[in-house]
Amino acid sequence: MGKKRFVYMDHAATTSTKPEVAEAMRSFLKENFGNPSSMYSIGREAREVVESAREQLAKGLGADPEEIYFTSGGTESDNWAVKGTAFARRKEGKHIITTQIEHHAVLYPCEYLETRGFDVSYLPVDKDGLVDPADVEAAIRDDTILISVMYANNEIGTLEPVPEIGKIASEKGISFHTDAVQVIGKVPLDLERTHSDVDMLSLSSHKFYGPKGVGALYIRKGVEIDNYMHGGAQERGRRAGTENVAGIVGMGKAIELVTANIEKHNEKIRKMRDRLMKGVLEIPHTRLNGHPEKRLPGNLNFSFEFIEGESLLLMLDQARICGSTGSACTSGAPGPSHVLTAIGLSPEIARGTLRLTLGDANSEEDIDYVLEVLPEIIEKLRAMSPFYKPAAGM
Amino acid sequence: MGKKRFVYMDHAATTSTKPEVAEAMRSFLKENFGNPSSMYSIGREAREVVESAREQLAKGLGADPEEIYFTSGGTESDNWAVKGTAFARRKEGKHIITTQIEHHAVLYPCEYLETRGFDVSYLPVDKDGLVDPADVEAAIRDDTILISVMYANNEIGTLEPVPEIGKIASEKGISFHTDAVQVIGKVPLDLERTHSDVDMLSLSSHKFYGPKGVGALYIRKGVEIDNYMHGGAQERGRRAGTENVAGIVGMGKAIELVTANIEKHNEKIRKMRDRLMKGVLEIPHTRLNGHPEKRLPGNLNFSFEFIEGESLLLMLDQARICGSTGSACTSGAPGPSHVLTAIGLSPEIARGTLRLTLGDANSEEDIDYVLEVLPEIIEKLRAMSPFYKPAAGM
Amino acid sequence: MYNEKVMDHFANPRNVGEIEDAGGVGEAGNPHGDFMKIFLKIKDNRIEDVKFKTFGCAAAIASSSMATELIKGKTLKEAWDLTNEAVSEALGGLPPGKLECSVVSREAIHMAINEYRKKQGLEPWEEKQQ
Amino acid sequence: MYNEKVMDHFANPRNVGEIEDAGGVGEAGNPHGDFMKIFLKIKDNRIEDVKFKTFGCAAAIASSSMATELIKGKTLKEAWDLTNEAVSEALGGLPPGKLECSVVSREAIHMAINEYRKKQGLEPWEEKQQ
Ligand SMILES: Cc1ncc(COP(=O)(O)O)c(C=O)c1O
Ligand SMILES: Cc1ncc(COP(=O)(O)O)c(C=O)c1O
Repeated sequence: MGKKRFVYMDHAATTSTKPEVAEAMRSFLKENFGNPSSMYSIGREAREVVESAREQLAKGLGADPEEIYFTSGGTESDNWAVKGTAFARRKEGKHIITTQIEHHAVLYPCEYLETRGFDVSYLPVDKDGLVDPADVEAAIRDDTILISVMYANNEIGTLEPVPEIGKIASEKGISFHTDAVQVIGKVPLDLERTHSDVDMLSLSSHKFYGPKGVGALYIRKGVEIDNYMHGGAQERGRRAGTENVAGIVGMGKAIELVTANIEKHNEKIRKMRDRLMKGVLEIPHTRLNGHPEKRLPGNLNFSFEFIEGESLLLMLDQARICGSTGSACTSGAPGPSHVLTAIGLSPEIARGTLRLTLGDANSEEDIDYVLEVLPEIIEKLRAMSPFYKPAAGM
Repeated sequence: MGKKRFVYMDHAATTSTKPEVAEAMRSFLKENFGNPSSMYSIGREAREVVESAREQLAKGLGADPEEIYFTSGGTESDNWAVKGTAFARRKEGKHIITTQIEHHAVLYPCEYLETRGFDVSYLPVDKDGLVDPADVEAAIRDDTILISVMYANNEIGTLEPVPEIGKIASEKGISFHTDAVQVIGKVPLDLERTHSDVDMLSLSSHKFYGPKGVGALYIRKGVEIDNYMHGGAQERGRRAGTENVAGIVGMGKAIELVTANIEKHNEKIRKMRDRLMKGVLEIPHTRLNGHPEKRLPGNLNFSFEFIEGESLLLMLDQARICGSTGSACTSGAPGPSHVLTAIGLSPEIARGTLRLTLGDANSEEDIDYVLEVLPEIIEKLRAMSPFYKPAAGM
Repeated sequence: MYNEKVMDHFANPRNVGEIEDAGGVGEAGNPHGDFMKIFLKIKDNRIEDVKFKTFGCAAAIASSSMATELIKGKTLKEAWDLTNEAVSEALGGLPPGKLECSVVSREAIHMAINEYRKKQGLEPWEEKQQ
Repeated sequence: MYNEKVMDHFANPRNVGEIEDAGGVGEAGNPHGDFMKIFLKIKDNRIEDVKFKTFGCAAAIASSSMATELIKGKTLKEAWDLTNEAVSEALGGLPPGKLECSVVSREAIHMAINEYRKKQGLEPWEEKQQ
């Protein structure tokens, strides 16, 4: 057997930096090392490129540059949005609404706030992972100060009705945050026009072909929020810490590239995704998790009965195919993921879950290869399983 | 006049990444883009290099790798140490001791904690910027839970008596944190042996020739501290967020390089520094700020009477010399810095402050050039000043 | 995370299968964790052949494979005394937190041996307090 | 942060110095902020020559330089009416937060003009509420 094809299908976990992104960053890791707070030449240059990146982000989101704050990633953006809003508005109320399928970067700050006297409602989702805006409306109390609902789920790819929920929040004067980490470059966003009810939005550079360790929080002008990272006067006094200049430059370039032609990109990805989906669903005892239509173009999440996720991943890895089970950020943690539990999967079924997320790295040949290899691996593992009774004739 | 020499003398603001550091990072911004939480090949590779960097940091600090937690920089490390300790130990007490000359990344978290029911004592310093351990002892109350004193001040370079203060804290069972951002590669640290009273220590990669946007918090085993960044299970469940792999790798390489031969490096820097100091102090109406001996090897901080700092910096910039006035992180903020105020400088004198911090980028020719240019600029600006009366004959 | 030996026993597990007329059959674990079923062919108080089926993570599968290798040809007493640690050691070590995934092997072996002993009209052996 | 014109007037300020027998002298500001001293030579109600000394940031120095350029040769009334905004505009704009650094120029000019008027036995002009 020759050298196996390397197939990366875990774009929801992280993405490779695009060559143009790495190129844009290069000099800021070398000769252009100035601190943007410094007044002299190389400091001013650093300041300028940081501000250009801010404009690139603003353009990509349909926002004003003054509404973009650089952070160290999606996690910090989520922590800031949730805790910063809670503490800023705590005199108005103690109630927060979120969902059971948020990323831990939203869920755990919420749980932390519960230990600080806040009350959090974790809304359920239906079997496809959808939050019902009517549930949001029903959960609102007089003392609700924040609603945080993710734009798309990182595990099952379901797209939530963010505009509808934003409208409800806005009508009641409740701050509305959305974790958009998974949708940058996949869903066209215009915060000024189509998403004017979103008050805060989190993003993370490495999910859209930028570098790791940098992200941003969009904060609409006038929205009340406490600082989270206290210290120097960076980011107009709202987020302290010497700027990650190279990272910010890379993220700016990345958002410019991924928002340039979202529809064309999605079409290509969706076509591959649908073929892969069809092929995989031909494997017996297999189900697709997440909403059949309202889902990210590159996301597939399957449960295979009689299969254990880790074994499956490692077998795929031996075939040089990269996928994940549950969320990449929580692998290593035992038990089925909170998302799979929330959509009602039994622990047995949840155990055999595989997420394949397509992106730039993929081609039709990858689909061919996975469709060749995956059924064999499933069969091999099932043959080893004490639970599996092959159909007659097999 | 030919092309002017470029002289970078602002190493306390930031440093260039060493070529070996940039080289070590390179592939992690390109082909090796795996998420360290992922189980497949490129994920495991990323995990391995993150753990190697953790070992490099541990070695550089004389710590155990399990005591190193990666963060987004000095600011986050300081925020985590101060707020994380306060909230973890709040049942034992509400009192915190720090100094008036801490970086804002410690001071502002303390001020924030005051709005959350904590009590903070900001200890004064003497005219050289030294904290008196007896003052620390005297400030301790029954409900003191945290003492945070920086290892060396970023503006005036004064080295604080950290071991003595650590001992006092340790005897009383009070958590002790030190902001060591300015001393990595300049003061040999051995947290196991010579600094066993330090419970937490902050550092920031870009201050020691590593990349920006990454740092670490050392947390001694068994020390009580709440999480600050909540979310995924990274950093053994204590600091969430996808790891900045390239940044971490760069920081690991950087600490290895800068701790390899601290004494030899300091000797070289100190020799240049002392010649520069002697030359600059020949300019009339000039004083040196900070302790004459107990100071960082590369730090110089002068006040020139009848001179305004910004003008001086810009004139120096026109001569291609990079320096700073006050702390780089707060430039843009009006009024004299809190550090210069704390050592008793009048606002008039503080106004004419210049910090020159030497490091890798400098050579003896730089010293020559600054000693040639700086007196002329001072003279030019003074000639413009309505306050300055030149000595007779000038 | 796993060493090469573990990966070898995971990817190419030895003794996978069933024995139709097994002298002792045992199973352990649960279907949303790791689960193992073991089949012993016993002759003259010795394990002449052994087969298993396991549902579980790589550590569980590799441990099943190694455990069956280690007990093959051994007396029942020797097989009974096999510890997780011995299995893990034979595998060159399991990663932290994964040692527990090898527990099912020991439990399944014990159950199979006792099933055999009961069929033979012998007292089942008792688990030592571990 | 500063544009080229500002940097030019900062690095090469026009009209720096003192006038020994100035018809009007004015000063404004404070020694821990920006401070300017201005010297006017006045003839036929016109500013025939002007010199200044300024302690302060680049914006203060550049504004001083530009303000003196703008009032040279002008009538006292024209000089009085010079606004910070006009100075800033002539400089191609000052960065946000730096417009206030040009205030000392206007104040010093006003003080010098009124000192002159008082010496001439004239009523000092009054500051308009800005
Ligand atoms: C939906 C979502 N939110 C937040 C995060 C956290 O982002 P990061 O790990 O870059 O901090 C992730 C990714 O891990 C995510 O998928
Ligand atoms: C003493 C000290 N502490 C903390 C910081 C903050 O580090 P960073 O800006 O890298 O977050 C700095 C530098 O700005 C510093 O000099």
